[in-house]
Amino acid sequence: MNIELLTLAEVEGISGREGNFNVKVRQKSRIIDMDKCIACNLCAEKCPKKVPDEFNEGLDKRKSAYIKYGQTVPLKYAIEKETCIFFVKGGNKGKKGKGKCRACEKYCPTGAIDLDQDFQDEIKEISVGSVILTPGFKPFDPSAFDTYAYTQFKDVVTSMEYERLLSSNGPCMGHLTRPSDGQEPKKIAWLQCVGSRNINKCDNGYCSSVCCMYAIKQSMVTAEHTTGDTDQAIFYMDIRTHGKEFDKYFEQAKENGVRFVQSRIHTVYPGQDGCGVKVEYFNDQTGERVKEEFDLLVLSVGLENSKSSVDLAEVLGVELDKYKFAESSSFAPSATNVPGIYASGCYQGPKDIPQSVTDASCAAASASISLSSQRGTLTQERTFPPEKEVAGEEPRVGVFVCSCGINIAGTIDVNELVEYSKSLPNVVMVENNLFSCSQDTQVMLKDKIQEHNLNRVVVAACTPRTHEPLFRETMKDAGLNEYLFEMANIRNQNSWVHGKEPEKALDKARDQVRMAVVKASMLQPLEHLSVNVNQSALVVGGGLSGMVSALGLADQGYETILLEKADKLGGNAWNLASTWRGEQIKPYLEDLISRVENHSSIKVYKNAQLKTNKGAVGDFVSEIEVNGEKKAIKYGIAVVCTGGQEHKPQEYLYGQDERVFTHLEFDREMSEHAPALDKAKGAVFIQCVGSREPDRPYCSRVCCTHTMHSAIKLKKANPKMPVYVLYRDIRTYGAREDLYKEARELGVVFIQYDLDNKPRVSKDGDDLVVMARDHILYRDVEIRPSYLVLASAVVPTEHKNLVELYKCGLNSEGFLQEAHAKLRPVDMSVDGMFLAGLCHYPKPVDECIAQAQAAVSRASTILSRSVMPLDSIKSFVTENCDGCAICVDTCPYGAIGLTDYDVEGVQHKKIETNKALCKGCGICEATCPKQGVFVHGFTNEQLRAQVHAALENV
Amino acid sequence: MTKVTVAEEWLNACAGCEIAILNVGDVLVDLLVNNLDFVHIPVILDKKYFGQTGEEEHLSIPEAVVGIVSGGVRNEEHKEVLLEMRKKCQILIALGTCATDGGIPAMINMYSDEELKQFYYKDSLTTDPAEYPTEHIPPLLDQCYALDELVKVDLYLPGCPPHPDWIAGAVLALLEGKTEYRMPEKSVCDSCPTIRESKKGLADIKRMLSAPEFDPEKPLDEMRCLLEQGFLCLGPVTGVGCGGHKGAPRCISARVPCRGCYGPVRKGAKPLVDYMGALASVGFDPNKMPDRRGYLARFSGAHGTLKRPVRR
Amino acid sequence: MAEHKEPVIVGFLCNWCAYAGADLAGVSRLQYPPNMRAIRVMCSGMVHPNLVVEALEKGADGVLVLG
Amino acid sequence: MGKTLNIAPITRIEGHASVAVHLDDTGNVSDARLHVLSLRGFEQFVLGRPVEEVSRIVTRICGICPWQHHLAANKAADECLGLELPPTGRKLRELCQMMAYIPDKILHFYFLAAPDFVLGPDADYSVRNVVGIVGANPELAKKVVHMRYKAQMMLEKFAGKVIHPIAGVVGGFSKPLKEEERKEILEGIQELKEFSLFTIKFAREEVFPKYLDAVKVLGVFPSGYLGTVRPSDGALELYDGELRLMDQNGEYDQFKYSEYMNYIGEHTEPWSYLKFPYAKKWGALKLDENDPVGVYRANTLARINVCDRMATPLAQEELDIFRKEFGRPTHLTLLYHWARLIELVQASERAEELLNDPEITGREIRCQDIQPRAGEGVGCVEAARGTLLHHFKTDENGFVTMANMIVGTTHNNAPMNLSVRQAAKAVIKDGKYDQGLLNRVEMAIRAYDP
Repeated sequence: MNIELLTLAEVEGISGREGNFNVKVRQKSRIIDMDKCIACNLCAEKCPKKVPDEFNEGLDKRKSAYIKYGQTVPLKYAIEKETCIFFVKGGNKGKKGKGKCRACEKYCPTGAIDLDQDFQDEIKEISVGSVILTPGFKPFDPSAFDTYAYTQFKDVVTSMEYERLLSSNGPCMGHLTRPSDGQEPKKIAWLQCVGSRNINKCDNGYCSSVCCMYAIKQSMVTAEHTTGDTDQAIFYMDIRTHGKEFDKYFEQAKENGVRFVQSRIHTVYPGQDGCGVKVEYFNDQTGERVKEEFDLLVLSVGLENSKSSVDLAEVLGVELDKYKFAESSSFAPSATNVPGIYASGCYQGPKDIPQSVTDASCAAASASISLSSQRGTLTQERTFPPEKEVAGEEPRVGVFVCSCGINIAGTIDVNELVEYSKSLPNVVMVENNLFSCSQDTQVMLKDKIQEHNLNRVVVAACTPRTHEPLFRETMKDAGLNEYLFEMANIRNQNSWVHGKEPEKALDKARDQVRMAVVKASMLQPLEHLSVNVNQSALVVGGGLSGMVSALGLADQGYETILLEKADKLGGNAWNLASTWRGEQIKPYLEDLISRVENHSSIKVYKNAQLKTNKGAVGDFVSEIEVNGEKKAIKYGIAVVCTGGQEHKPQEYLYGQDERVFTHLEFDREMSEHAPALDKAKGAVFIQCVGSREPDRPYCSRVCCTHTMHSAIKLKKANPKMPVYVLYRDIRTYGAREDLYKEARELGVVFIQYDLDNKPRVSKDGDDLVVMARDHILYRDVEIRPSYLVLASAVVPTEHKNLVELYKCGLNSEGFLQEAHAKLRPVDMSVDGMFLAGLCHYPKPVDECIAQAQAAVSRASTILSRSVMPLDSIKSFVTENCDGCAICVDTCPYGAIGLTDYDVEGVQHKKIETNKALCKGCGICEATCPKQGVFVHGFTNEQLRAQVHAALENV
Repeated sequence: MTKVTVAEEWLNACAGCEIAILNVGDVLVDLLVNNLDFVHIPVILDKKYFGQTGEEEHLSIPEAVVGIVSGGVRNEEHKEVLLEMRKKCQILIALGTCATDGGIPAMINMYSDEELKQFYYKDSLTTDPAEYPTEHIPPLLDQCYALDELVKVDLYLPGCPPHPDWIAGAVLALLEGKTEYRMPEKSVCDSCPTIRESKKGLADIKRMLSAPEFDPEKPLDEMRCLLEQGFLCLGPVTGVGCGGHKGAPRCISARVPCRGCYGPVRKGAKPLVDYMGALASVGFDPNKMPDRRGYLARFSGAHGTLKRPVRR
Repeated sequence: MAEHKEPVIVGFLCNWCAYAGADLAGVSRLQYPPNMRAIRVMCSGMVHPNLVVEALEKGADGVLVLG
Repeated sequence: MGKTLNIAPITRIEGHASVAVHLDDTGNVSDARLHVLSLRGFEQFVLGRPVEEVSRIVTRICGICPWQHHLAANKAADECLGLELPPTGRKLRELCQMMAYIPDKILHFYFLAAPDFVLGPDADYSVRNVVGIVGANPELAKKVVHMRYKAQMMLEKFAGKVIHPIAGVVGGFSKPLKEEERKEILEGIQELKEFSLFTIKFAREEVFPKYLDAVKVLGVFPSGYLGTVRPSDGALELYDGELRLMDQNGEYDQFKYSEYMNYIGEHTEPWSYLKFPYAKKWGALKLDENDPVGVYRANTLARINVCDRMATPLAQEELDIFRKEFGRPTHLTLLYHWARLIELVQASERAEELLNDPEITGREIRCQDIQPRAGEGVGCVEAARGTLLHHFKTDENGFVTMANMIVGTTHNNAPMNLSVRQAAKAVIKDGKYDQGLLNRVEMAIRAYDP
């Protein structure tokens, strides 16, 4: 209700300044009336004009009347003026060859299309305080690269096209076939870095960050879309699986037999009979040139900004970097050069989904700080009449059978269904509606409820997933509890899928209505739940992430408590010299600390620890210990920023020779003893020390960039000094790739090793000796450096206490678990808890700050309200519960606790469920062996009744 | 107060229920003298089916207000006696888990009569193989049934044996003229005072080859739940009541896990399914469950819970 | 079982995935045999094994738990 | 044309049986048979169970002697798994066995058997029962009910469950006996011992003498006897010892439990579900009360016949009195009742001994770290109704692959039949029968009950 979608719209201009922008927007007409469209697909079905389907990468066709894809929001059809026969031939006022088709108009059952109107673009002036830019990316178009023969051979596809080929709603319905002959490919190759890490032709010097992972994913899921065995090979330069849990997936792919071939393919040759391709590469082991044929070649194309995105920047005055991405800084990751205009997602550079989602929340937080004084002034809320008491009444069910135009009635005999429904127990009235969801029907529904004194309502129509909220509102309007409502999905799950079997569809519809009526008869009014929100926050951990979170929350106007276990704020940031972009960290840090410590809304506790936790989202109560003293605190949400540390290596003579450093130690060494660099004999960096090893199977994400930074610094200080980097894969993702390039240009020597053949470090007299096997020369190389720098892993802080207190999740590596790896990367699985920084996964400063600000934004969704409504579909304890406690551990949300009570002097036990924590998933209900806990609206009795009703005629 | 007439019968039973009646204790004598008039009860009364000299043709049992039947139904004679009891008694009580759910003898439902006889008369270690007996003995039914699979049962008093508290409670309720008496529909856990914390780590189930941990000097409420100690305890899926109105579960008192002798928590519940589901939910691999049916349906083999496996 | 009978399948569909998938099948007009009776649940983890057993006992030829 | 008298059910016994008395044209008994009417199949359905669970299943063979089934199965399982019990564990089991014996004997004597003696076999069925006893001697009746109840509750309080016990576990006992429990139980046992002595005196002086005539004729026939003795001195043993199989002349073989198969075979008759065990060495079973072959009896009289002495002093005094009057072996069937009371005395005395043994409150009650294995075991105890044998084999996981059980009643199947026929022939003559006479036939069966 509080989001206005302007679709088919573009920004034409902007004026004003931060806090008071005026944005000019041009919105094209969708021709179809959004209020009337019911997304029945008839217009598309009847439209005679086929055009290439851009969603399926042009691999198949759609119509001029269309939706882009099934999940489109809003789910409303549009007519593409540029291709529509009617408009192409002149539309309603064309002089020559006036448009004639009008099929869509004729068949639209709701009259949503009236082609006689004047369809002009609409210009809107919008007044806003902040602007966020998220125009997204464009996949790189490889047509210009003749080496890949993309335009010449049919069986060379881009990864986006391949994605559509695999998709079950793609052109081949999820059964993979290749374009040339429609056969199922058996051998598939991926070529990485197409349009990335390449300055020869496309000038995209950056790494697109996501392609390695998606190529691996595609190779892994290919088996699900093909029938027999397939052979997959990925040709790569470095595998960059630096995300959380990504490296494990890479290892899994290797185990599954996906071949990873380190080679940049330079030429693609045609396959036999115009099908498939042939590629040529060097076998790493033998050094021989190999020619191999593949049935299909996938180009792992990179990400770049589209021309329209670039134009947008120009309209708004936003500066772009040399790769045409929005310029940003490490300390204000979502800000652009224009105050009040923010950017997120791939507009700033290539990013994967979790990072994009995090950045989006970060931008939202930044954009809302300046608006916080105006919060809530434009929001709308609806009011309803008081709720009628129906508990204890006999069920009086009204059934409304929807024809949905002809969507239902075209297949199912609705009159027959109406008659049948009248015969069902508890049903006191049945009506047929043309469109149950239309606004006038809502009025009618409300009247009928009152006229027939209905206390339960069944609508047999489409899916509750889209329409239940609408009817629930109508229930409330009629003064009934919204949960006394049930739908029978006779459209999406009946008429639409059994169109050719009307008799059986009617049988099924009868069953569906019967099942719905039976369930409706058993429904009980549910209490409206809410929690009072304590509009204050706790931030655990006073490192960079914690401080950014605390400051953000306080700037939004929330009282914030910041706990730090050490005696000063700052954490790891004290040990970092600069960001990868070269920004100096110390001044920023000092400024940040002073702002935090002097903020009137932030209470900082140092030498502090969390001891207990009670309560849940909105209303947490904890005890903390500060300098040995206990103290009670209350807060509505918590942001966990407990951080991590640099791993102390056990190998490579670390701790035994003073010339062996970790990164952070070496940073300090360089700043303190800079003059010694001149005399240094050389430096060796060993990558992946403690990372990507069996007992720590993740990539630490920051070390490659750090190494580049240090190596460049050494080379610049002393160009003659030999600098070696012993690595497994260089993972300078995004624009960090420039650093890698610079290091190579400065003469840093890169030697690759693998896990079976790690470098050996020993001492020969006074000399430190590093032995490595050169992967090109196949020869051992001996280096005697002055410095050996170990790119040591980032390890998470011990979280046992936190996990016990909040019942939050850890992954197998000890990092805190987010609620959803892709879609909720900042939320924890426990409601009201958020996370940021190294406790989540190793990440550089800019990403820490982005995540910390994202946490502020996510937290604000709760803190901005004094009362938080909860869904009523929650578990409840029945009288059958006797506290066996089997369900306690099965609850994924930790919402179940055990309690004692006394009857006639005898102690008994039962469970209690926490309404704020419960998500209504009902795992407890399925676990309980004695019907001691159910979920409202889905009780065992209700589900059983549905089973019985379903099988009544068997 | 006039005496209430009572008829008692035992079918596929062991006499444990009858001993349990005796264990009502001292009040029994008063009840027998003042309140109850047993018109038929083979264990203590010489009332015969075919007349006292055994000459009548049809089996007959005297009329009574209350009929108590223990044991399940396994042969034609049990069936005949049960039907006669139902005919002659106003209120029929199923006494004991054999009567309510088949009890342990219903474990035979995993086998066919033919298998059983083959094993018993031909394959047994010490038996001279012989033809199966058939003369003057009632044929076996195809399986062992609970009473309510054949007749209407008015009142259920499960237990193996039932606790005297409930027997006395039911009798007193009937004496007061009530026609209903219901056992609580909770599980053994309701009466179990042991410490419950978490079922985490129940990946493996220990057999009773090792002892649970407990301090014998300390009461039950200081012992950790046996299931949480890794022993399969059927408490969660077994009807409460073995400890009487207020007592702790009897097996738990002996520091051994429940095996389900009170039958399902309520009529129609399926301990086997309920418990496998619950255990699987806490991370237990159902495939690692030894002798699933022998543990989880040991007392509830009637009502189709235990069936002969389809032999291929 | 001389007569050939249409099999009856009871399906428990998770609101968030399988049920949504079934809806999408409708939007895409994918045709499939009308033998399943769907029961919407908030999570397939909500389906008690007893419901499955009971459905089979009541005559269902198959039970699908989709989530 | 003859007729058949269908005495059904046999009452005041534990279990289901009927007697068919066939009369010929002259009204004399041509045959009489005891039909055991059902077959439950425990041996079948313990197969496949973990062997440690079997002792919790077989209790349901009999609700009157569940302790004996429980302990015999535990002993067999111990042997399958090769376990040597700690002494305290073993003694706790024996204590329970003794404590279980006491109420059992009281029950049988006063509730099941006494009506025939106290009220007379000819009394009407409606009074010839425990209610009649209550009417005839309310004070004694109340005392009996109370003493039996007390005995049962004492055991229940300690062992958790008295009917269908669970406290015996493979390798020992589930819980130790605390000192305060020991004191409490000892007090109760002493009271029960007094009551036992009162009972045997009451029976010896006031009940049996009146019926010595009946004792000498009802159900009498010569047979062999089976019972357990203490290997060291041949004393009567109820919990653990060696088996002694005595022929009708008093000669005997003594052997270990595991050798039972060499001595005992089982025969099947077409008219009873229950099998007929017989002494294999004596020839093929012949069910003829005048010339029985292979027939031996178990239960109280058998144990009294096979033992050389009683294991406790007061019981020994009673044995002396008994032997003086009836000799050894005696074949008078109704003397089972007398022998039962002698055992009652021994059981109470032995319980007292055990409770005075300092080891009884030890904490070593069960074997540790028991591993399943393939094995074989024969567990045996003396049950109220007679020698009780459980024989199992297990696979490597300790699951039962073979089970053979010979229980007290089964041993006595052949003798009960002979007693029935003998009694029927003795009391029914020339077509004269009434419920009193038919009850005498049943009395021959009741003698064998617990």
